Amino acid sequence: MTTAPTSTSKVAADASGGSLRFYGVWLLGIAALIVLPMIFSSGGSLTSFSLIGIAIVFALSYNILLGQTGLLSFGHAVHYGLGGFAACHMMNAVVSHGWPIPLPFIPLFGGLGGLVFAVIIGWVMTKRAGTVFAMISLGIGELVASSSLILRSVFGGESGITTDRTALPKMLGWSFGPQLQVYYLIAFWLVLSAIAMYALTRTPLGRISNAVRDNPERVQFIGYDPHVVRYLAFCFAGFFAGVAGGLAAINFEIANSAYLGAIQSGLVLFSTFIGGTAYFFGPILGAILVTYLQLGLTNLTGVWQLYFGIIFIGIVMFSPGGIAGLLMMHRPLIRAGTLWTVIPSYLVAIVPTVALACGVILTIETVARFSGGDPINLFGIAFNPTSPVTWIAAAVLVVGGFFVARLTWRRIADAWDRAATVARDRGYLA
Amino acid sequence: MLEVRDLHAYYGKSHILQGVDLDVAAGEVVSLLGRNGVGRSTTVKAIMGEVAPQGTIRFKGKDIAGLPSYKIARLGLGYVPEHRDIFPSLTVRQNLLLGIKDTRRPGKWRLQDMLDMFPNLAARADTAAGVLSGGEKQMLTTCRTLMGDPDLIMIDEPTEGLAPLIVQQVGDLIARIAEAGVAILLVEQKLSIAMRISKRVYIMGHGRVVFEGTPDDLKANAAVRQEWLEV
Amino acid sequence: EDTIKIGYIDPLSGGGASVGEGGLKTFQYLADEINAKGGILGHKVEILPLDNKTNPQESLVQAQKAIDAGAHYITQGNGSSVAAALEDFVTKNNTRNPGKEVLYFNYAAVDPSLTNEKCSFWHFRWDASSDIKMEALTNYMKDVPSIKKVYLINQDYSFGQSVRSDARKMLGAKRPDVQIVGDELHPLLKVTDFSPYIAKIKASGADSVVTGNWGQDFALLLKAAADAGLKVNWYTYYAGGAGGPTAIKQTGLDHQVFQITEGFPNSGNQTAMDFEKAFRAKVNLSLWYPRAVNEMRMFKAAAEKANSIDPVKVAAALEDMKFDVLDGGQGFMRKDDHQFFQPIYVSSFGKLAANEPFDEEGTGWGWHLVSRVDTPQAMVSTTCKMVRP
Amino acid sequence: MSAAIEVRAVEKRFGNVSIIRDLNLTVAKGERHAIIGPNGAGKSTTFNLISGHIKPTSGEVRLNGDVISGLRPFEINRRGLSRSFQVTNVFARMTVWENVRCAVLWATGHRYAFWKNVDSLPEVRERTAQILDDIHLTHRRDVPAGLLTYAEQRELEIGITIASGATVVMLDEPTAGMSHAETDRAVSLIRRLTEGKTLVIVEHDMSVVFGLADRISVLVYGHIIASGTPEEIRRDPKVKEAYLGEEAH
Amino acid sequence: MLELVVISTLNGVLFGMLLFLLSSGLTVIFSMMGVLNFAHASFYMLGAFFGFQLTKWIGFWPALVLAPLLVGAIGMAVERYGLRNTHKHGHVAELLLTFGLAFAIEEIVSMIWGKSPLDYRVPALLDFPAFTIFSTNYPAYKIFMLAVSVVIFVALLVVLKRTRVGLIVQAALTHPHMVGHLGHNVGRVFMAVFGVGSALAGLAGVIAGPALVTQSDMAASLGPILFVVIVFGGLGSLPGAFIASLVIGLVQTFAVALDGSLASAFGPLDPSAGPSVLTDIWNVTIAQVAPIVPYLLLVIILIVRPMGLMGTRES
Ligand SMILES: Nc1ncnc2c1ncn2[C@@H]1O[C@H](COP(=O)(O)OP(=O)(O)OP(=O)(O)O)[C@@H](O)[C@H]1O
Ligand SMILES: Nc1ncnc2c1ncn2[C@@H]1O[C@H](COP(=O)(O)OP(=O)(O)OP(=O)(O)O)[C@@H](O)[C@H]1O
Ligand SMILES: CC(C)C[C@H](N)C(=O)O
Ligand SMILES: [Mg+2]
Ligand SMILES: [Mg+2]
Repeated sequence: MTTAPTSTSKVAADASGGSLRFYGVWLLGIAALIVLPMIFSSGGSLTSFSLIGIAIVFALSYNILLGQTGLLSFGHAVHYGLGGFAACHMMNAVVSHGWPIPLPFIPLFGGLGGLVFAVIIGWVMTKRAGTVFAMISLGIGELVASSSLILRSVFGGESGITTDRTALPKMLGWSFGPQLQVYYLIAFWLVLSAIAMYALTRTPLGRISNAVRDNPERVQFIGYDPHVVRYLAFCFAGFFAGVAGGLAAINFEIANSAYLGAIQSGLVLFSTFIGGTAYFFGPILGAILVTYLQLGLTNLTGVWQLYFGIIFIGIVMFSPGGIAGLLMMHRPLIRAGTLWTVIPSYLVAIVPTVALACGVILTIETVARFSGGDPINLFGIAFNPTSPVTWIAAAVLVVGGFFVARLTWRRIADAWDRAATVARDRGYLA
Repeated sequence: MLEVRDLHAYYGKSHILQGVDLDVAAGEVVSLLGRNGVGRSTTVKAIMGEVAPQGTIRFKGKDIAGLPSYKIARLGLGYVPEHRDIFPSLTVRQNLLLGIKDTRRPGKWRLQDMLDMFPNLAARADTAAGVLSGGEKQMLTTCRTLMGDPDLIMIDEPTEGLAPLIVQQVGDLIARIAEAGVAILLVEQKLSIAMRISKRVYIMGHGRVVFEGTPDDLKANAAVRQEWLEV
Repeated sequence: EDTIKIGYIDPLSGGGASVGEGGLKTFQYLADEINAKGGILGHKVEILPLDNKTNPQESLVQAQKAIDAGAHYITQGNGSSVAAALEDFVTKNNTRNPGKEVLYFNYAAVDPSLTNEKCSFWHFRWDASSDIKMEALTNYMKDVPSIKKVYLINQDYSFGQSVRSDARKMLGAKRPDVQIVGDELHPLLKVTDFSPYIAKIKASGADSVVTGNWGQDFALLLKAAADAGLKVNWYTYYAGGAGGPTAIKQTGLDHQVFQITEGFPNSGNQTAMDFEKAFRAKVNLSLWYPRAVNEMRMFKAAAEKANSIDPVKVAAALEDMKFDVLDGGQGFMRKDDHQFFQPIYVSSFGKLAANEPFDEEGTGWGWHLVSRVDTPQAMVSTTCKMVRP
Repeated sequence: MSAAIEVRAVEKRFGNVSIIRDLNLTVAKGERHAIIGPNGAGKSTTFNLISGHIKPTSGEVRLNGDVISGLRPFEINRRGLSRSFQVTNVFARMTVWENVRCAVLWATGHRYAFWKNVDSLPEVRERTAQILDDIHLTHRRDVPAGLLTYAEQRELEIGITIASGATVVMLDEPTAGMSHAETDRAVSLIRRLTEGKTLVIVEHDMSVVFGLADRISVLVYGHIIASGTPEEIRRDPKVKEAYLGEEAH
Repeated sequence: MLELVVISTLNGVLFGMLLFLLSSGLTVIFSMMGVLNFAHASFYMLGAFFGFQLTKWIGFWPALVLAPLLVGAIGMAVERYGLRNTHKHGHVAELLLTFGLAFAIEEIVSMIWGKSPLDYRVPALLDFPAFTIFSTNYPAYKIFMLAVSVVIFVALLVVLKRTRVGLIVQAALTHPHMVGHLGHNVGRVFMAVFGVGSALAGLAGVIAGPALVTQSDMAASLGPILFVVIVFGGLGSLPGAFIASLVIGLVQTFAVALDGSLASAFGPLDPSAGPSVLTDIWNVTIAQVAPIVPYLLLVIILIVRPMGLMGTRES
């Protein structure tokens, strides 16, 4: 499942095995979604999986804009949030009117919520791309988020509106009270939306979106109106963001103005970019990582925001193609059979790099806990933040780790160059 | 003035320049000829530091290999690249002014001289350079580099995409520059101009210089022309 | 033996962080105090800090995390919007997961609806709800003849709105002659410059301002007032919060800023003052939340009374429980709505008298008793229809 | 029968400069028409005016008899006019195959379809493959266009232009920057691909112009000073003076 | 009424100038380098905290000079070791880098100075009312802020006109190599521009710190409005940013001053209708919507005139 530009000559040979592998990847993904909760069944992991599922749908929808069409939006959460509100209102309406609509259909209404807004606002917004679009989306995002606090009857003010997912008509005997059932509902919609969004990339519209991203001017001369293309992409992105919002509403049973706000918009931009916009599965990885960090880091350290920042800076600087880009870099090497020449240099690099990371962590935690005096627990070793021993350890790790690590990074680069040359010679790399 | 010895350069792992030697004396006009893709542009880029050079490059006796390009330029080496890197959002005038390295020391060439020389540019002085016609862009880049008052100017394919008449004009311009005492390293495909104005020519093939001599030598040597210039 | 984990769900980052940190330190201090005396029924108490970024939805994620970590109790205070979401969450959680109930101890979210139409058996509130406070505040104000023109300025969310509507209603009833010359709602924690609002207050000719503003919304409001030289009396809920005292001192409003609370440092009650002293020595903060002390101590008492740390039994024991509060006097947890009733104080901020040892934020000024309302007078009715398990 | 392109009294001003003045040009159906002229004469601007990239200040342009001035580029393209650019203008991050296929999609009627799989549209696939074959880039089909060599990009540029099957094709300096051999190849390519179509071409390379064109128009300062067969143009003294110089072949 | 108008005008101008002080550095960076610097407000915060700390150690006036220099140095380091490497990967990458930076800076600041507001006071020298109008005081410090803003505006205008830095940076955005070939040290120019922009943010922090709250969340609360100012004013236009600051300051102040709502203009709606979007809209006062007015202005201007008020280019 990739839209990657691949090798030159070996493509035809792969084609027959390709479709098998293609369906294999999808089936594997679905199977994983089904068995995951059986392996990790604690309440905590179920909640995490559910949130990750929602984040994936949201990030994929964002990539329709950023990765596929080249539109940088600072207000994508508007559709997510409106989807959430639409779903909440719909659930409440279903309950109060006694409509026979079971819960699994609700995300569709979330999607419609996101879509309707996109349809209304999108035409003027997508007139232009680039900074103008980005800034309009910032403005619209703030406008909608602030208005949601004023239009209390629809958005419920600061506290938002709540709903009860179990009050809807049952389906297949499921009440959707237990988190497990909600997880499967989310997983179901995740698969559905992912397939739909993947399919979208394979349609004429999807391809033309790519063309608009690369060169909107030229698109006009092959018969397309880039404005229409951007608008349609915007609507699709809005719809799937709304689906994600609807899923969130089901999961939390609440929708409030924070759904719509800049923080959500920023997070989805983060997830998508960090995962990698050039590949379909990039945003999936990004959503998993970011959600996981968000949930996990706060447990480990009080200064999680600092790590969050550092990790992002690191990824942006050292892997601008995102995680997916980093992974896909290796594909030609695997095909050319030269990956094994790089692995040893990776292994060598791990030790000093980890040492460096530990040193940084130790330094940060030492500073952070200096006044509190709580011990730092790093891989089972306790450090006292007020003791000079800790400081020296941190300094040695950082400085020593850095210098040794730098040498090993060079080694990686060299090994890479060699492997890539071979891959190029064998026609697996352009 | 410019002395290049055993110059090597790579794009990634491909070895493009495999030991280029060439010299340009002060005030001299020298052409660097050769087929497409033999590495002529790469040679000048390596001299300017845009491509990492290996080997010796001396300019006015100073080793400039590996210096950042702004330092090389400040030594008095001008470079007009082949893709007409004009600054599209700036006006023609602003483009020209950016050629001046130090506003406190006026050079030989004034803004007005340039505009006089090319009425086309004068008429467009205050329009954004991005809308210039292909030919106008070429004139602009050359003039811009001249504004920096170089002692040696390296021009990469100045006549590409120019109308025949303008090609002649550019030829005249180059001759004028040479008259003003500026040395020129001309990278060209069109033999006619090169032959007309240069004192010496180099021909490149396979990443190294394969022929060196005067235009007359070259005229006399049909075999070289046949093998290295496909004419 | 198991530790009792209490999920502390409040902002530890973003705009509310300063308030949330203060609360966290308070609860950790109280947990240490209980642990030092052997814990609750032999169980140690542990506070799990969980950052909700003042966001209702994030609070639910954090509540779930608390539950997953084995907490049967959560506590929260900063923001009624969060409280409403949490109350709803625990109620649903407890009906869906019988045997795994969670109690929610609310120490500062004072929107009355939390113990009225939204009330829940699983929610207990130790802070006086905003209408109780307004009742007490207006009882004091009605006897101040110099109050003629009142300006209301509040944050635009459920709590601010209830302050505003209660003030209108109660002032109207108790002092019909007082004129409300302005009634302002501004966005929560978003305004950076209050000068335009001060200009309006000034133009209205008000002599008193009533505000429920907290956090930076209070500090900035007073700062702008100070700059413009606005001299009025301030009747507030949270002037004592972070930044407030500094701003008042800068304004030079000596004993012109009033605050309504369930306790304050210079209350004169010896045990409370001893506690304050020890607390300041250890935490380097003044005690903003005397109610947190009541909450934790009463929790211990209830568990001991029920002889169990099972939330359902503790909840039952808490209902109608009487308790001697930190600042003196007796309070009780009303069974009908799980609202705690206790004596309430109006205090003013200014130069300290000889018997008032505590100043605030190093300003040299501190809180001074103005009036005290005893428990029976600080009661309001409820519309709660409690659903019991 | 109406002409393929008719430009009538078109004027184009930028600010207060008239770049195109009283331009009249008629290109008959099936004709190969070259426009030559000094740099800055307005050749590319003429292309822009005809293809809808910019709008004339006054005057009108007709395509197959219908007025098209004022229409947007994609509307004009849908009526069967297609153009290339002087500066290479391809979809850099997409592969060669995708580049050409995108250009095929509208003409094959798939438009903005989001319910069809592009990979399973046989006529699109065949046509794309055909064009790649024509422009000799089949072996490079999976390379991102941005990584092609300059000459290959120029060829791709031509491929994209003809992919829609337009009946009127306009090429702006298609061989600029190519070597002799490459130029020769490009010329025969253009000749083959525009068989039976109307072609308008701008070139500075006189061998290309005289080798390809049925008729030539000479544009100087935004005005056509001469129009005729290659022979007539070659002999025209005005043209010699304004454009060809001594170097005329 | 006259009183309210006069005072609101004054307040609006003062607030507008504060906005300009804050956004001038961002304009310089954004318009010249095209970098959407989300960490700008964080530099502003750093300025405030450095200002606070240095004031404690060496007094306000030295701090006023030193703190911006420090922030400028940090900015230069960020450009040199971060942005410069990211530049080739496009604006989104640059933006995310500054995004991450904003996160990190906020946490570092609260690690060092805590999360509570600091007691950062107006220097004694300026702690008096400059003048009184309609019995409202105007503190000398605010007048000082206004003066600084105007000085910065004029200074920037002159510097940008006089030097070719602007041209060099703009040219380098499209063809950095070419600019180097012309003899300009592009790296240093970029670093300097970013440094100056950051230093301006730092200066704004030192000055605005005592006037507003100095707290670890002060960056987050001011970020977006700064983008509104510079985009509304028009990218690349310093006068535009200046005017936009004034317009937004005035509009917002006057919006607060106005009590009107549809209900007060046309009478209340039929109460039997119950709450709905309509009643929400009907009853909301102009004062309540004041904070969203800038965003409304932004969206409208971008739709009508994508280059902003005085801008010359779109992006
Ligand atoms: N950026 C690049 N990456 C990889 N290879 C390159 C790059 N630029 C040029 N080359 C290759 O280097 C070789 C020499 O290129 P160069 O541009 O120096 O040729 P040239 O002699 O100037 O020819 P031209 O007539 O095309 O300008 C060519 O084979 C070209 O394909
Ligand atoms: N948008 C514009 N604004 C102002 N002037 C313009 C604009 N577009 C083109 N021009 C001017 O119009 C003239 C004609 O330009 P055009 O690109 O059409 O020339 P051309 O004939 O194609 O030349 P070349 O052979 O060099 O490509 C040029 O002088 C150019 O500067
Ligand atoms: C911490 C408090 C200031 C919160 C406020 N009382 C509320 O109910 O929202
Ligand atoms: Mg070349
Ligand atoms: Mg042209």
